[in-house]
Amino acid sequence: MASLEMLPVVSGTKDGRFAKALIYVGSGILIVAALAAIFAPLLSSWGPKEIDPSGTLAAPGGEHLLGSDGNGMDVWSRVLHAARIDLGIAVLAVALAVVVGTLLGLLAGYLGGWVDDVLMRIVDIFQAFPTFILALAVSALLGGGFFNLVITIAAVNAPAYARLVRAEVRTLREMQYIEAAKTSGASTLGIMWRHLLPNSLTPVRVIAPLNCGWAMLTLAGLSFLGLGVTVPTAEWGSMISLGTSDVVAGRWWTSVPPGLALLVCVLGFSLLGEGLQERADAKSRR
Amino acid sequence: MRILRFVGRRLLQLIPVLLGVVVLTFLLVRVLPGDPIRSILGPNATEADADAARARFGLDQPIWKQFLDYLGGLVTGDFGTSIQSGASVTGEMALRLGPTLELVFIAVSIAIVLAIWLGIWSARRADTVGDHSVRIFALFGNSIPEFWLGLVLILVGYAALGWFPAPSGRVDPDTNLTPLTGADLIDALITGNGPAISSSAAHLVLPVLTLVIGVLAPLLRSVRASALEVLRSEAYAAAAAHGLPERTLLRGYLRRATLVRLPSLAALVFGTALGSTVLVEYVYSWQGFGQWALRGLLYRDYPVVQASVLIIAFAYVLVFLIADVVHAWLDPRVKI
Amino acid sequence: MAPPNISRRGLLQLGGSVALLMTTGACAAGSKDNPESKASGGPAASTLRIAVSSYLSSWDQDFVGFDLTALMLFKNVYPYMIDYGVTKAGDSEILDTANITPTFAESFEPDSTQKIWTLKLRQGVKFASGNEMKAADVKWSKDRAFAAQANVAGIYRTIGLTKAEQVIVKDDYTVEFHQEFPSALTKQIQAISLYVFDSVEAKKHATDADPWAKEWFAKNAPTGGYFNVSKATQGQEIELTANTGYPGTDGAKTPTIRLSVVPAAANQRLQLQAGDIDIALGITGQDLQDLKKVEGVKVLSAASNNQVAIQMSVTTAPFDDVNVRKALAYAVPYEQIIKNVYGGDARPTKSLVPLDMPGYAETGYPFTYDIEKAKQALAASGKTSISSELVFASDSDEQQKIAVQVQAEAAKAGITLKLTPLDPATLGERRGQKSIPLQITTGQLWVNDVEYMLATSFVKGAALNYSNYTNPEIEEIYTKSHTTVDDAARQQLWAQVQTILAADVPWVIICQPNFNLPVREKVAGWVQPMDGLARLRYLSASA
Amino acid sequence: MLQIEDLSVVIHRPGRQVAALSNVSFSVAPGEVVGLVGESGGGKSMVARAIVGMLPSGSHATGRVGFDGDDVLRMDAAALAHHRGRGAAMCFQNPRGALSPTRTVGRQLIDRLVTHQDMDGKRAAESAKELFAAVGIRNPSRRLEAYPHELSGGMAQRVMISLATGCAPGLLIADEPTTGLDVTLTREILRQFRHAADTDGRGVLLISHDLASIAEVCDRVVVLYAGTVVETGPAAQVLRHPAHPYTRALLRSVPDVSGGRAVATAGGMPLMTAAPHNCPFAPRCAHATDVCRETRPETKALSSGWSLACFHPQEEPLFADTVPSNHAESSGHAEPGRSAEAGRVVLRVQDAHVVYRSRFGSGGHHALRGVSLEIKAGETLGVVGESGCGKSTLAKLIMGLVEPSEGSVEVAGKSVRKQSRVERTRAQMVFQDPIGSLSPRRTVADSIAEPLRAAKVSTAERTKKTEAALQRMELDSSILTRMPHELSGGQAQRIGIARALVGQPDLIVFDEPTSALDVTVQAQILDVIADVAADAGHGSVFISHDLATVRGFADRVVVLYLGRVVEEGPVDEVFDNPQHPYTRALLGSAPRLGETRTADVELVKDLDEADAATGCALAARCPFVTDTCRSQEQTLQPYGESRAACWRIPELPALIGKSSS
Repeated sequence: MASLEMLPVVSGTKDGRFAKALIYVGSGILIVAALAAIFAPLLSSWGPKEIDPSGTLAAPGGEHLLGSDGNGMDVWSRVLHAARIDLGIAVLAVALAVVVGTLLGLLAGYLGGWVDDVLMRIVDIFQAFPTFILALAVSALLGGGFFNLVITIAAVNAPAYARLVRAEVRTLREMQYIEAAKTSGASTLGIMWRHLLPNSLTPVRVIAPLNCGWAMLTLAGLSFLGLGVTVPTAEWGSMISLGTSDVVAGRWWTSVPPGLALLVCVLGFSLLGEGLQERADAKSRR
Repeated sequence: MRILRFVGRRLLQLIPVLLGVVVLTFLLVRVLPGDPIRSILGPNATEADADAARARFGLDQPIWKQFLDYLGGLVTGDFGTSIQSGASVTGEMALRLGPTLELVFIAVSIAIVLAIWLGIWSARRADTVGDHSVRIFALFGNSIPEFWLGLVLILVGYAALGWFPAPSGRVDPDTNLTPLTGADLIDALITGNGPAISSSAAHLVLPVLTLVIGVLAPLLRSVRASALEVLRSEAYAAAAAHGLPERTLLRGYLRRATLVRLPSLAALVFGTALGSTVLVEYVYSWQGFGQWALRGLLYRDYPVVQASVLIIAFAYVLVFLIADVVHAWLDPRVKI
Repeated sequence: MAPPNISRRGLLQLGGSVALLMTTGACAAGSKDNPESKASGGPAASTLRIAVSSYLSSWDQDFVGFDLTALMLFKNVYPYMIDYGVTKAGDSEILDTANITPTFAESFEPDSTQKIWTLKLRQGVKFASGNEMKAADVKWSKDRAFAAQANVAGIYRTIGLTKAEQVIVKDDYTVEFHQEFPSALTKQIQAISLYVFDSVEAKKHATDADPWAKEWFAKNAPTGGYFNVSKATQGQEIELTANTGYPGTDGAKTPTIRLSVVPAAANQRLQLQAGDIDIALGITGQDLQDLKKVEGVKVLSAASNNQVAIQMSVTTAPFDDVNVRKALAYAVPYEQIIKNVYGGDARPTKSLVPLDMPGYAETGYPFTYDIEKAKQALAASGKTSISSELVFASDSDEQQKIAVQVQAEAAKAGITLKLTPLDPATLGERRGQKSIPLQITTGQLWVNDVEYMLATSFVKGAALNYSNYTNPEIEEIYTKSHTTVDDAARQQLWAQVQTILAADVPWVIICQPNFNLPVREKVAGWVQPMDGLARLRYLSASA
Repeated sequence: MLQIEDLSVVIHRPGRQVAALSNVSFSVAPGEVVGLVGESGGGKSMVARAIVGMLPSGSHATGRVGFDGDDVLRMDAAALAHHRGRGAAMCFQNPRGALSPTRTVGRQLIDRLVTHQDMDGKRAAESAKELFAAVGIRNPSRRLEAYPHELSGGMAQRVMISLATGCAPGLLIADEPTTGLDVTLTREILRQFRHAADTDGRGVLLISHDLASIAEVCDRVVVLYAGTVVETGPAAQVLRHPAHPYTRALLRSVPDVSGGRAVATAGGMPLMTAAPHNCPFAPRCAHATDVCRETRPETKALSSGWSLACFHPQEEPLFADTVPSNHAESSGHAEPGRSAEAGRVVLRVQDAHVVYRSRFGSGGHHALRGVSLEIKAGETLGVVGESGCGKSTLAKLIMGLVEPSEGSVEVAGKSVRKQSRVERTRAQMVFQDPIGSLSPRRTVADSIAEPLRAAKVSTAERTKKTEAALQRMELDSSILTRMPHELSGGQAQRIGIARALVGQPDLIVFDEPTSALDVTVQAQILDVIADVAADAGHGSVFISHDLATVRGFADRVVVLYLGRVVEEGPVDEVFDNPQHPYTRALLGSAPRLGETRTADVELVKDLDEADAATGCALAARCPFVTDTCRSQEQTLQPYGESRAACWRIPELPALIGKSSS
């Protein structure tokens, strides 16, 4: 009731119906994409790297649902299989970044002192680079390939999470319940694990989906520059990049389907993130 | 005065960070696989030739010596000599920085203005169809890879409609623009070269649009959320409850309070745009910093990579500093 | 180094490697001969616009890295004393590497010992500064090369030029080059090395710290060639204007040429279609096929000796086993590559000797795509499956596509290939380590002769011998060829070579793609450069 | 002027519906101060919003909000724009939050002057200065340039009042204007409203949860419960002889500084989904009968201007004995067997100083300056003082959450600094924010058992002890699996107390345990705390800014001012016979039920304007200050049973007499 009295003059959100819609649509898209990735072999008659001996650049319809690309590979099958790589790398990389970043942020934020100073100066240095530039450098260092890209993208993002969690922890550690835990004799590790960790993840939950979308775009950008996944592995970014000249010639099917797939998946993450954000905002107002 | 002291202090704080960046990039380029010398020599070169070339660039020295030399050079503003071109990196960089910064600054400025306008518009109509569509459209823009978007815009704006000049170069060479800063539009404005102004502006449209579409969403999201927060704040409610007219409310109570948190995000977005230029420049034949740095990276041109990364980092932290100053100026609660 | 005796082999290797690499990825093509259409039309005809993929890294040829755009420009803006002549090949005009003629020189001839070469300069050649080109300029340029250890200093070692003192000014228009030993390749070497700086201008920009004005030359275009650089916007555009200070009759036919940098091939194509550029130097593969159908655009096409191959390292497992090499040779889908990668615009070849090279014989490469035979060959090596790595240049779409096709088919024969695209720096480094099991190479030999081919690619220590291939018989034939002048005898040697190579299989030879250059229909006078560096002075545009 | 008739507001939300107001009627006349009283959730703010026409989205209002003849609910945008500010202007509850943070307060005031009084910029600036001066802001021209965050709470409230009066409204609405302000300031602020009514002839609607504090300045009082008006009447009448059981419960829930103990009323306010069809207070009412539970009572007039909605109006006096209670009666604390002397010493603080160092530079905030305390088991020590006096720092110091920069702290005979983790649990704390002191993502069971976990108690034992503690708090064990956000404030605070108790500590520190709670809930919690504090096994420290709650059950009391103990002594002695001028001022400002007692010492200036460089801490604000005070540090000296730090105490009675005459 007290909350209602605090409510503003402007037309409020209709109890987050739009947020809910965003979350549903966003996760719906991602679930469909994940299913497509999992069942890709069942949904396509061609292998993702299988070359059609009868020729390249076949138009959609007929033998190939979405035509074939410049290598004579089936676009539909590749678009589906690419979901494994793109979603896999994005989600794993962000997960890794969250784990590492959270850990560092937790340590820096709660312990403070020199640990904080050292960790945060390192984070400062990493954050002095725009993320894509850093991703370029790290991928040039590690090379392409699934796990290297996971590490690349995770390494680029972890500092941001470290900073985010640290800031959160620094606020939280002044909270009464942390003082309560201290006076209840909880150990430092116990406080970090039992009290700070679960509560400091709140902003991470919102950022992570948005970050997944960003990771997919970064991956595509790296592939476009030839620093991403090695051919002929099906990956949306490299498919788009290979198909650019086809678009100019009117052969839309080699790059538009992977482009749309990428767009839709990134959009899925964005919608989910935006929805979660709105819900979090609404919650914090309450 | 207070601002100056603040800036001074922040600049001092930057020194360790930049030193870290210097060390990091110096080490990074040296652990990259690939030999910078081989690529300039051609395969017929002997080991002796390679050694001679190495000596020419000081790469035969022990690492710590190379680092000290590099550091010594930095102090005097000398970024070394490009292995690929043999020219001074400082000079090359000066030529490349202008076009890229022009692109990024214009794009980010437009994105910020647009985000402020749309964000406040959207927040004032929170949860209406208009608000929802603005947000969804921004998210769409945010979800398209820049290079693909760039290509589509070229296809539409240049190939199909012919509204924009060919995506090569940044200004029509027949306008005889005198280069001053490297940022063509600025140069054209300074020299009062009418045709060059319109030509460079026309060349800017598509790449700027590409970047704007790419970075609008996060800015918009932030402005809208802030505006909503202000609109829902007790402070705004109080002003409204005291019957202040719409215009006073918008100007005095909504706008500035909304923008308080924007600068640091804008700085972040500046970084994103700076990163995106590597791709956008390629698509639009925009020979700027990104292309230069990328080529340096691919050919392991150590001095070029070191300098470009350092300068990007420097520009980035500088933008963050500016953002902090603007933030302090916008938000009286910030102590500086 | 440079003991005088290695000369012939060393020289051939040197020249060949430069040529082979220079044509890598560059575009060159024959053209229709249309001498009538000289630059005489309106302003539209007087300007040609060319798209290139990258800007040159430096204007100083003495210290430039390996940069195709730069090397091509230098051929047009530096005054080169001698250059290749032009000859007909089919209906195309091509550069004649066998015929080296004076251009900015009056003459370049040896004395009877073949050790002293006299260069007589053409009189009245003006640099853009207005200074006349004189012997002092040649001397300064060569002094600079030796003193500052320019790239040419290394090249000169092979013809016995190592010190500045060996270049002697006789009078204002005469310079002598005193070689330590005679060499058959002096002309070839000097053709790529005898370029001259405006020394009067240069000295103005020399400083104590930089006595050879390296800083200045890196940033400022040279003058005095067929073209002068009238404007250069760094990274973006270069405007060339015909040098009015060139007194010869074979001056540039087009008064103005603009080169703009357009890295994205799709962009070049769009601009060519729209008529915003006249010549696109960065278009490959499928785009070429597509452009053939576009109105207003023609694709100049000519057969070429450009070879696409996979070099197998015979010293690296598993390709140290000849049966494994054979297995791969059977597993490569030759026809499919020609169709899928080149759109049919390439010639299949049956020998490691290029198709149009004298001595070509179909016995040189008895392999066709046949998975069964590939399996048998693999079985003969005692293995049922192998795995290895296929390296190619990351910036080449063409090589990437070939790699994909090879990988897919080789897998069917039990050969698992990991594709490794490498950037130039890493590729260079790994080649230096000689540890690449399989790599795709593309390139063209500079001199159309098997001896030359052996020198560059198949003898021990040859620069382009990425296969690390050695065979005593080949070495023997190669040595014999130096002294064999009789044509028939040489043919016989080449037949032997091909038999040996057919048995040893150091390369998988994929095909010989044709040269293709997409241009607007008005472009005329294209001379196909055998070194990959276009001589723009022949180009003209009909209105 | 304001005539609310039969106002009902229902707020529709998908999935739920709230009847915020049901058939509310009352009026405010020009020059009249009307108090609108009730606990949170009662609908007070909704009334204020309805008056300025700013109901939340999704709300549906019926009835009439008459203002000078027009109905606010039916005004069009233009009329509303005129009505807001010019007609009715509101002072918001949290003035610092209600001032726009990015605009100087002067600009904000000028905006209002320009809008509503048609002034040009220059005149408005002049006028703004005058208004600031009028609400007691010293140095107004400098303050005009200030941003809200640069103002203290009291200053912000003054600015808020000037903003509201700057609109020159017919009706001034003040929503909880004194919440969060110290007692000495509360009176001053309330006086401003009385002043606005008396001199400018404005109507004033004063909204508060605390009847006692506002009653003094109000002409009439309206009591809200669950969105309904339960009682309306002249302030004195409602305050002294309330007839509605809720009003009575409200009044009795507040402990009295003169010793009256709070009487708790069980239960909490219900959340109405529709207009009630019965008496909403019936479930909590001791006098409720079936009729109350079935029929909604009509509002009946008892006498002129006094009406209430109850079937069973109560007439007997509020307290059995209205005279300020004497010792024997009020003290549940002086029971036999709780002899403080018998216990062992559980806390000893000796000359403790705490300095909060600023992160950069050498300066720092000296939060405590030489505090010494001693508590024995079974004893309860009250600590009182205004905000900023160092109360909370003292609590943290005792708990080992901050380190003393000088001096020592011993709990159960062991220096806090050298405690092991388990020993640390010998002292427990009950926090100010009941919900905020529970880990948001841990269950109630987890939270309560936390100290046992540290003591390595077995799981089974933990469960047993947890349930025992829960039982003592009269909570059902089903609550154990809940998360903190599912708890009410009262429940959460009981959990907090259970957590403090569960490990049977030697010392419990209560840090403002009831300040975040509603009045009736506060009374319930105070009951619990009194019970807990009475345990002989441990000593208690009870910290509060509210003197009345301390008096309830402390044995001894210390008065803190700017980090120093200025007075110390047995609770009744200190309260009934204060020595130090500060204690006198504090007690004098405390609201008292049923009587108006003027303070015999009034402090000058607000607390934040005082700085204590040398000499007596109070020197800057003390009306009896001399040069000696300014230069000499004062130490505690015995005066009767108490000790106080003021050398002029012997002269004070004479001085006070002089100043009041």
